[in-house]
Order: sequence, then C-alpha cells, then structure tokens
Amino acid sequence: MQMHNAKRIEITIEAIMQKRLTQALENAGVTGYTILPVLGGSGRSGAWSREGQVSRASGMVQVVCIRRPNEVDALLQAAFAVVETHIGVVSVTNCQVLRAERF
Amino acid sequence: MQMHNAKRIEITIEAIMQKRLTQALENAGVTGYTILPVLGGSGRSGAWSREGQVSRASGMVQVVCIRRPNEVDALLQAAFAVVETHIGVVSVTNCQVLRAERF
Amino acid sequence: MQMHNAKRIEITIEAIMQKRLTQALENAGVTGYTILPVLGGSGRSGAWSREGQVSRASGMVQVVCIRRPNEVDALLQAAFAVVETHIGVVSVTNCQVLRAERF
Amino acid sequence: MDIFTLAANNLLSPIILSFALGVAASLARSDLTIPEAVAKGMSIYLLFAIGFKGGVSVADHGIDLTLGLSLLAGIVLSFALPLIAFALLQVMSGLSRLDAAAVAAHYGSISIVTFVAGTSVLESAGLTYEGYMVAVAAAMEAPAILSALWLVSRGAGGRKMESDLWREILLNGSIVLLVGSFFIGMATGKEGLAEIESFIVAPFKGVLCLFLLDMGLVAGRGLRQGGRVMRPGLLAFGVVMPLIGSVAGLGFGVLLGLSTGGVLLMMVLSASASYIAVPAAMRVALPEAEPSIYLTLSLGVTFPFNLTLGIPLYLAVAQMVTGG
Amino acid sequence: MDIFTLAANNLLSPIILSFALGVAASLARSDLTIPEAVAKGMSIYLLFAIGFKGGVSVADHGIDLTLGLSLLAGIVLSFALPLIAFALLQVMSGLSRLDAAAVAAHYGSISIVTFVAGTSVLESAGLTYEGYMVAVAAAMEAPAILSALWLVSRGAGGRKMESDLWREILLNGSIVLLVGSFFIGMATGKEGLAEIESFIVAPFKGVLCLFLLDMGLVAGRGLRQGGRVMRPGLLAFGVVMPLIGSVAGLGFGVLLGLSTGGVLLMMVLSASASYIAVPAAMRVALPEAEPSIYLTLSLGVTFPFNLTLGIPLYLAVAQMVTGG
Amino acid sequence: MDIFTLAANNLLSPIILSFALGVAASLARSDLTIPEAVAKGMSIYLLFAIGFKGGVSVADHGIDLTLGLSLLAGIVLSFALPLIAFALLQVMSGLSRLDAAAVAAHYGSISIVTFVAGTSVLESAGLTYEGYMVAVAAAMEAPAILSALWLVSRGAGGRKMESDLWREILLNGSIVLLVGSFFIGMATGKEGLAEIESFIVAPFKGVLCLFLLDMGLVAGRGLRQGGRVMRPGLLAFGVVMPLIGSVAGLGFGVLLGLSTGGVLLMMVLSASASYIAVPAAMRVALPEAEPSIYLTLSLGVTFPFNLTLGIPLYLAVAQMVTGG
Ligand SMILES: Nc1ncnc2c1ncn2[C@@H]1O[C@H](COP(=O)(O)O)[C@@H](O)[C@H]1O
Ligand SMILES: Nc1ncnc2c1ncn2[C@@H]1O[C@H](COP(=O)(O)O)[C@@H](O)[C@H]1O
Ligand SMILES: Nc1ncnc2c1ncn2[C@@H]1O[C@H](COP(=O)(O)O)[C@@H](O)[C@H]1O
Ligand code: NA
Ligand code: NA
Ligand code: NA
Repeated sequence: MQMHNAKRIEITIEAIMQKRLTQALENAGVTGYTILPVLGGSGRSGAWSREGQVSRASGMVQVVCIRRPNEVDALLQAAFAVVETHIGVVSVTNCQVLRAERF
Repeated sequence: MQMHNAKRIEITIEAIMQKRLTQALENAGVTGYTILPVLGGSGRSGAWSREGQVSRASGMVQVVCIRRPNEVDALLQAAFAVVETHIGVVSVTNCQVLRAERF
Repeated sequence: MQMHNAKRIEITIEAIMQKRLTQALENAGVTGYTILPVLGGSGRSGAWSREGQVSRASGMVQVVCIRRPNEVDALLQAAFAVVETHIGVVSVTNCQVLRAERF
Repeated sequence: MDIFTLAANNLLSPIILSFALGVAASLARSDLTIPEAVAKGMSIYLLFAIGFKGGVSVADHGIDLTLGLSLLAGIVLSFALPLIAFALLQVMSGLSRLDAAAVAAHYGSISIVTFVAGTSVLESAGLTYEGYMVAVAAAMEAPAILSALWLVSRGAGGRKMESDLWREILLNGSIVLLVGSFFIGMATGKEGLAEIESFIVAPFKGVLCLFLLDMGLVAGRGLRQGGRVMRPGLLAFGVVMPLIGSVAGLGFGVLLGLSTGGVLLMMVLSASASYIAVPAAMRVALPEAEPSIYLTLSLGVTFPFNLTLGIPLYLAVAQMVTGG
Repeated sequence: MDIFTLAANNLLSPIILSFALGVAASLARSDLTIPEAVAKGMSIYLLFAIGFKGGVSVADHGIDLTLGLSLLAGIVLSFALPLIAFALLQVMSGLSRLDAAAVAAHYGSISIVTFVAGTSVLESAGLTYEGYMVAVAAAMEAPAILSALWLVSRGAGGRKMESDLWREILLNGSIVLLVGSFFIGMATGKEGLAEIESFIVAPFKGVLCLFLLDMGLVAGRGLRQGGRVMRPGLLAFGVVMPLIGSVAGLGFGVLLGLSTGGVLLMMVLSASASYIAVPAAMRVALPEAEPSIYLTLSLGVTFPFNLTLGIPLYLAVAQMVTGG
Repeated sequence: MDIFTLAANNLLSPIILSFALGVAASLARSDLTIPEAVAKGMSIYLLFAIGFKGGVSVADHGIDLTLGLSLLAGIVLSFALPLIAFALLQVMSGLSRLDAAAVAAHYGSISIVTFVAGTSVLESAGLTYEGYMVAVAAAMEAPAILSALWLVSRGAGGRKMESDLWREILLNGSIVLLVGSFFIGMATGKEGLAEIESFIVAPFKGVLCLFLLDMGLVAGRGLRQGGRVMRPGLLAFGVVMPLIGSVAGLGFGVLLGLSTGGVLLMMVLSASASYIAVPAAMRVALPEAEPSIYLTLSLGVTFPFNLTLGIPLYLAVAQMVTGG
C-alpha cells in the first residue's frame, strides 16, 4: 500500500501538564494527537505508581503525535517549552503512515 | 543478542471497531497483537476523552502488531479495509525483535 | 532542536512479572522506564482480556525503556533472563531524544 | 399538585441538581471528572436494580395480555418514531439524509436514565406503574436502528446490514443486563428482593445522583465541543421531537389501558432519546454520520429537557387524560 | 428441608442466577463486561466485609483451642489435598507432571467466593458457624502452592523456590486484606461492627450478585476459549475432586467438633479451588504450565459445580452427620 | 471522657485501624492495592456526601453572620498559616526557599479526610457542629497556594502566576464537588436528604474505612520511597506545625463563638495539610520543588499524626476551653 514518511513523537509528561502541552501543540499547528494512560514508572525523581492515587499530582500520561517530517521541529520547540521545567521524556521515531493527507 | 528485523504496526481505532479489526487481522494471518487503552485524543473530528463515558461509542484503542517485513502488506490491506471508512490512524515503524520464531 | 540517538525498548510481559523485570533492569543499570497498561491481546497462548479480571494472573503490561545505543545489549540480556520462560514480546526501535543527559 | 409545583419540585430534586452541577462544572472547565470505570460500574448497578425490581413486580402481579401488547406497542413505537423524526428533520434542519437518519434512530430508541427519572417522579407522587414497563424499555432499544438503516438504504447507496451487527445490537451489554436481571427478579420474586433490597433499593437514588452528575459532566463537555453544530433548527427539533414522541406514547398507553404511572412511562420512553446503545451502533453502521450532531442533540438537549420540564409535563397530561 | 428443595432453592437464589446470567451473556458473545477496576473494587469490599465479620464473631465468642486446631487442620488439608489431586490427575487425565502439579495446587487452596456462598446458604437455612472459619480460609490459601512445587521438584529438573516468591504469596493482597480486616474486626468488636454495619452487612449480598455476574462473564469467556483443553477426564476430575475434598473437610470438621455450619464451611473450603492467588503464583513459579487448563477447570467447572450442586449436597451431608 | 480514653477509643476505631492496615501492608511490600478508579470513586462519594450533609444542616439552621465570619476566618487562616510554616521551616529544616514554600502551602490548605475523621469523632462523642464548616473547609483549600507563590516571588526570580492556574485551582474537582453538593443540600434540605440518606449517610463510615485503607497504602508507599528525605527537623515540623495550626484554629473558633464541635473542626482544618489539591498546584506552579518532600510530610507524617493523636487532643482542648 502507498505509505508516506512521517515522524512519531512521544512525550511522557505529568498528567497535570497534559492540557498545557496539548494546548501548546495545537498552537504550534498540530492537528492530531493521542493520549495514552501510564501506569507507573521510574526515573531520576524516583519511582511512582498510579495505584490508589486520588490526586493528579503524581500521575503521568503519554502524548503521541504523528507529524510530517518537516513540521517536527516546530512541534518539538512547542513541546520543549512546556516540558523543560518538568519531569518527562520526549522521543522521536521515523515511521510511515497511510492516508498522508491527515497529518 | 541476536535480533531480527520486523515491522511494528500501530492502529489507533474506535473501540467499537476493535473486534472487527482483530478479526480481519487474524483472517490475514496475523498471529499476535496487543491492545492498549487510549485515554483521549484529538483529530479532524474534534477532541474526545474517555472520562465519564459509559458508551463505547466515543472511545478508542490502539492495536499494536509486530510482524515480519514481508508480511506487512497483507496486514495493511486487511487493516485498511476496516479503518477506511472510520476515523483512525495507522503507522508502521521498523524495529528489531528477539525470538523471531514468534512472529 | 538538538537530538541524540537512542534506542526504545518495549517489553510486553505478564503483569505478575513486572516487578521482577524492572528489578532486573535496574540491576543492569537502567535508570528510567515507563509502564503502560495493556487491555488485552492475542498470541500463541490464545487471546486474553483484562475486562472483569480480579487476579493479576492473566493481565499484561508494557514496559518502555529508552536507552543509549551502546547500553542496549546489557539491558536486553537482563530482560531476556526474565522474559525467557514467560510469554511476552521484546522489540527495539531506533529513536531520537531531547536532553540526552537523562538516559 | 398543579404542573408548576410539580415542575418546581422536580427541578429542586437532588437528582436534577446533580445533573445541573455536572453541566455547570463542565462548562466552567473544572477538572471534575468521574473515572470511566466508575461511571460504567454505576450504570451496571442501575440497570441491574431497575431490571430486577421490574421482574419482581411482574412476579408479584402476574403476566397478562396487556404485558404482551405493551411490548408490541413499544416495538411499533420504536420502529415508527424514527420515520417521524426523519421527516421532521428534513423540514426543520439542513442535515444530510445520512445524518438525519442517524439522529432519527436515537429518537426511536430510549434512554434508560430518563426512564428511571420518570419512575422516581412517580414514586414521589405516590403513583405505581406496571413492572413490565422495564421490559418494554428493553424492547424499544433496538428496532429504531433498523428503521434508520432502512431510511438510509432507500436513498443512495443501498446499504445492507452487516451480519454481525445485528447480533451485536441485540446482545449489547445494557439490553442483556436489563433483560437478564428482569428474569432473575421474576424467578426469585419477593424473597429474592428481600435478600438484596438494601443493595438495590435503598441506595438507588443516591447512586442515580452521582450518575447524573457524570451525565451532566459529559453532556456539558459535549455542549462545549458540539455547540457549533447546534443550529436553531436542530435545537428546536431536540425539544419538539420528545413532545411528539410523548403524544404517541400517550396514545398507545391509553389504548392499552395502562395505569397513570404506566402511561407516563410509555410517554417518557417514547419521548427519550438513546445515548448509549444507538450511538455505538451508528458508529459501526453509519460511520460517515457525524457523531457530534446526534450525541449533542440526544445528551445535551433532549435529555435535560425531558429530565427537567418534560417529565412533569407528561405526568400532568397523563393524569389529566387518565383521570389518575 | 430435604436436599432437593435445598438445591432448588439454592439454584433460584439471585446469587446463582447472576452467575448464570454472566455465563450465558459470555457464551452468547454479548459485549457485557464489568470494568477491571470495578471487579477489583468489589472483591476488596467482599474480602474486607467477610474478614471483619469473622473477626467480630471471634471477639464475641472468644478464642479457644478449637480455633487453633481448626487453623492447623486447614493447613494440613491445604498441604495434603494437592497430593490427592495430583494422584487423581495422573489416573484420570493425560496431563504432564507439570500441568498436573499446577492444577493440584488450585485444589488444595480455596475460593473465597465459594466460601461466601456457603455462608449465605447457612444464613438462609438459619444456621450459624464459627467466625474463625474466615481465618481458616486465609490459612488454606498458600500451603497448597508449596506442595505443588514439591511435586514438580521431585520429578525432573529440581526446581527451587525463588526467594521473593514466598513472601509474595504470603503477602498477596487477598490474604493481607482478609487477615487484616479479621484483626480489625477482632479489635473493634461489636461496637466497631455497629459503626460500619450498614456498609458491610446490609448491601453484602447485592454486591455478591454483581461480583458473581462478573465471575460468570469471566468463566464463560474461559469456557469459550479454554473449552478445547477440557477433555472428559479433566472435566470429570473437576467434579470428582471437590467431592473428595469435601469428604476430607467433613472428616476434619467432625473430628474438631465444629458446629454443623462450621463443618459445612470446612467441607466447602476443601472442595473449592483457587482462581486468584494460585493462578498468579503458578504463572511465576511454573510458567511452562498451561494457564488455560487450570483456570478453566477451577473457574469454569469446579466453581459452578460447588456453587450450584455442591454446597446444598455438602450441607445435607453435614446435617446428616452432625445431626444438626 | 478523659483524653486518654478518647485517644484509645479513637485508635481502636475501624477507620484508624484500616489506615494502619494500609500502612502495614505497604511497608511489608504486599501487592494489596486499590485501583485508581475505585479510589477516585470513593473520594467523589465522600466529597458529595459531606458537602450535601453540610448544606442540609445549613438549610436547617439558617444562614447567619457567624457563617460569613467563619468563612472569612478560614480564608485568613489559609493565607496566614503558610507564612508561619515557612518561618518555622527556615528554622527547623535545611530546605531551600522553594521547597519550604511548597511545603508551607500544604499546611495552610486542608485535608478533607482529616475533617471527616474529625466529624466522626464528634459523632461518637455525641457532639454537634455548624454545618457550614464544610464551606469553611472549601474556602481554606486555595488561599494558601497564593501565599506560597508570594513567598517564592519575594525571593529570587519573581515568579508570576500563570493566568490559567488560578482558574484551575479554584475550579479543581474537589472544591467544585464539595461546594456544589453543599448548595444542592441547601436547596433540597431535609426532604432531599431523606431521599438519598441511605446512600450518603448509612454506608459513609464503611466507605471511609476503605478509603483510609487506600490512603494508608499510598502513605506507606510514600514513606518507603520518601523516607530518605525525612530528616529529623522535617519530621518534627510535621508534628509541631499541626499543633500550632490547631491553636490558631482554636483562637478563631472561640472568637467566633462556635460550638465545641465547630471549634474542634476549625482546629482540625487548621492543623491538617492538603495532599490532593495543593500537590497538584505545586507541580504546575513550582515544578522545581521536590514532590517527595511535601507529599511524604503531608500524607506520611501529619495526616497520621492528626488522625491518631491530634484529633483526640484537639477535642480535649476544645472541650476544656469552651467548657462543652
Ligand atoms: N529512560 C527512560 N525510558 C522510559 N521512560 C523514562 C525514562 N526516564 C524517565 N522516564 C519516565 O519519565 C518519568 C520521569 O522521569 P524523571 O524526570 O527522570 O524522574 C519516569 O517516572 C518515567 O515514567
Ligand atoms: N496526527 C496524529 N497523531 C496521533 N494521533 C492522531 C493523529 N491524528 C488523529 N489521531 C488520533 O485519531 C483519532 C481520530 O482522528 P481523526 O480521524 O482525525 O478525528 C484522534 O482522536 C486521535 O486520537
Ligand atoms: N506479534 C505480536 N505483536 C504484538 N503483540 C504480540 C505479538 N505476539 C504476542 N503479542 C503479545 O504478547 C502476548 C503473549 O503472546 P504469546 O506468548 O504468543 O501468547 C499476547 O497476548 C500479546 O499481547
Ligand atoms: Na424514544
Ligand atoms: Na480446596
Ligand atoms: Na491547614
């Protein structure tokens, strides 16, 4: 099938920052993203888990965004401005997509 | 360790279509897949969120399928037949796997 | 933005083995990982779903770990020792990350 | 009690105010949310309780001809109302055939929470109703979907029903749970009820409050996002159609000789619009139809209308007509 | 009441019918499901309530020698039953040593929901039981796992227990919650119970219905998928083994001089098979054993057998033997 | 009742023991956990119930000047306590300005579960309290955050409040639900309460037990992981600060002429530290502050202290001072 090159950007970030991040992405022209739940994890700031938590203070989510290669830099700039002072991880992978008109 | 080339196909699709998609994948010879929950997202058809939803009408899931490179095209054909008229995103990434006999 | 090459390792494994796996990863020097919930899936040992389950015996999780390329082999060795006798899938993808000092 | 007192009483019930709180919180963009699993848990509880109680009441009063006829009436209404709704939409709104058919399906089917709100207004008014109305509710869930698909297939395209879909609709979770617990209630009767009464009767209204809080949150979110699709014609349809439905329900109810409470519930079922089973079926069968239209209309307009003004109005009419 | 009336009564209880509804919905491939979080929440509620009430009852009647002896009896049964089950499986089924040992572990351990169903049958029959039977249930959860591992290590391989696993089994959530709430009940006694009675006593049976609905859904799914592994020999084992277990429980119960209710519960515990704690332990300790065998057998065969026919039968026998 | 009996009674309540069970299970690294969705569901239930009951009680006793003054007092306390806490932290701990400010914010704000525990101790002691104390609780949630941000901005940097954040804090889920259900309770009064009493009153304490079990699990996990940051100075602060807060609350309560119960609750609110709303706000506003410090201190030290020893102590003092 006809595939098109794209980049897949995954941002793992605190749940409390989710709206700010997606707002920033939208301002940077991003038209689509998907949010995955995260159960727990570990990093320099220690281990955490969602189990039993009531507060959103200690949960994280993963925002996945597929984007045309030439528009990735604007996206990363926008994301970085939000993630910078926060814990979180940003990764970019090459991928291929169907229906390129959507991205 | 000994790694083998493979393709990782990720299909984000409406929850209500999940069974139809996995059925189509199985018919196309796919022997394994993993289904991840999706919390919410945004695209051309607007933003949505799982919170508080009772109906499956507005939720999505992500079906992840790792496959040998030469068998990806059949898989995509099968997936596309289901996804075509529906909202959803299909991406393919190169990856490497342990235990190739499993795919 | 300045990006750095890294590897993204995804391990889909039984929930019951999660602690053993992350312990093994930490012993192998891994400093960070993220755990995603898995709703269900299908493989050689049949289909399963999380719905309605009380026991942890039949659920799975996905452990995602981003790592510098040269440290991936140690990680895989450690992961494989845990996954070997268990059902589960290990895949490795090339990716790029911001803030390389974190990995 | 005159209709204004009824409406005022109804508006000040914890149930309605919980819904209003949800809508308000959502419109003010509060981060108040109820986890998906908890919302589903509450809906399972409500379906189980309402089905069970209906079954017990049938076990108590026995099965008669009216039961069968009421089921039939429900099925006829569910088939017929989408046709009326579709015609009305052609006149009142600029929707495409496809979107109009999808919306129409919702109005032939029913909203079980509106039904429950109706029963709780009856209780406050000291009125009883036929226990099998729960079974009528279940019978009305699905036929409307067929009508809508027929409406679409008559037009361009010629869409035939996927074989799986039909089974999926008839065996969808809510119908199975409602009908199943209805039969359990019938089989175990009063003794069965006595065993689990303090679970399914006593806390029922409280759970309903929290469930309506959640529905308010979801409806408010829908209004915030779907507001732009709500042109005046559509909005008007969302209020006019339940009135028409209630009149149809009234006719059948009176014809069948139901009690005042039974007539009210027949009106409420006909007036209410689905927001769980039908949207899911439409996503599969008519994926090109725009979900924000039917969801916003059903959950954001018709549901609150019935909940606040509709039910007291229907009750006043039912009492007038049946003299009850 | 003769045994047939008992069995019929039992079959028509809301609890059993809810389980049946779940199985039926699942076999008909309805999309009815209960969210994982809600199912876990209900199981936490049930464990807390049953533990607490057991503790209160011990606080009320005092600790005596029989309590200690009953605990010991439970531990002995849990160690011994897997050996019988293993031998039986060697004869009746073509399972490998490994699979047979894994299955055997389940039959030495217990199912707390079967236990709860037993207590609710006792209640309906107006019989009381020793409150510490809850503690016996907790004590029987784990020893069976050791027996199974020993059975495997005797064969090829020589498998030694991973150090972490043992702590994990003894401190698994259900045991900790059951034992913990048992001690809370003991410490706070009747006054404590009075404070939270309307939470843990009144709605208990209703929650149990919904929980059994979920178990029915899961069991039905298991039967649908695991049906192919259920050869006649295995199926027969799933019915014969609980009968053998119940006789062993009867012997110990009578020897200890327990009340009729206590004897029944000892029988039920011995007859029941684990479907939460042991499967999880087996996945860690014996990952090569096929889970669909032990899960289908325990949840799809033995659990429904005990729930429907087993318990009334055991009760009839217990009453005959103890003259209660 | 003298203070020791009170404290002992309190320690042996199912509520406290459930918390202790959670901490113990967590420290022993049991895998007992309560799903996130269930924990959130319980917290929604508790907030709804406590708000509603408060509103009903205000509807019953009427609005008076003291209500307004109590709200004002709460706001003043919430603004002022962080300043005291900050000064104390500078002396007692080696925390940076940033971390100290973040911790201070928690102590100006409140913990609604501590408040609920206070009301349940009052109930056991047969004391009543002003229903609007719930509104005071809501009013005290947010001002402390402003104080903390002011403390930080006075230092290096000059941090200004992001425009969105303020709306987010004031409209956070707990405040909206608490205030909303308070108004629903006020609007529907005793009749409204009668309708849903068996949901929000009867099972309340039982739900509180399970909720505290969960809090114990989370607190224990925090202690296990955050233990290393808990130097002696910080630990001492976690016990001294609530005592200081309670004295401030006592002063205002007596000045306002509240009932003994009202004075106790004012003390409890002032003594308690937030662990839901403020941590979330701090992650947004002061992301560089270390969460393990404030979470461990608030949930792992001050919360259990208030729950076990603090509340009985405050009650004894309140009774002495008011002569109630
Ligand atoms: N190398 C990594 N791979 C995957 N996820 C990571 C990694 N490092 C950090 N994370 C995730 O990001 C969160 C915050 O990381 P940190 O800022 O290092 O505390 C962790 O709890 C993990 O969920
Ligand atoms: N570019 C994208 N990257 C990631 N996910 C997307 C993207 N576009 C759409 N999606 C996901 O697919 C869903 C449907 O997209 P759409 O069909 O554009 O409305 C969205 O709600 C997202 O969850
Ligand atoms: N090819 C695959 N792609 C994605 N996930 C897989 C694949 N094969 C197996 N899995 C996942 O791993 C689990 C166990 O697989 P198996 O060991 O083959 O039974 C399955 O239930 C899936 O969740
Ligand atoms: Na209708
Ligand atoms: Na057993
Ligand atoms: Na405070």
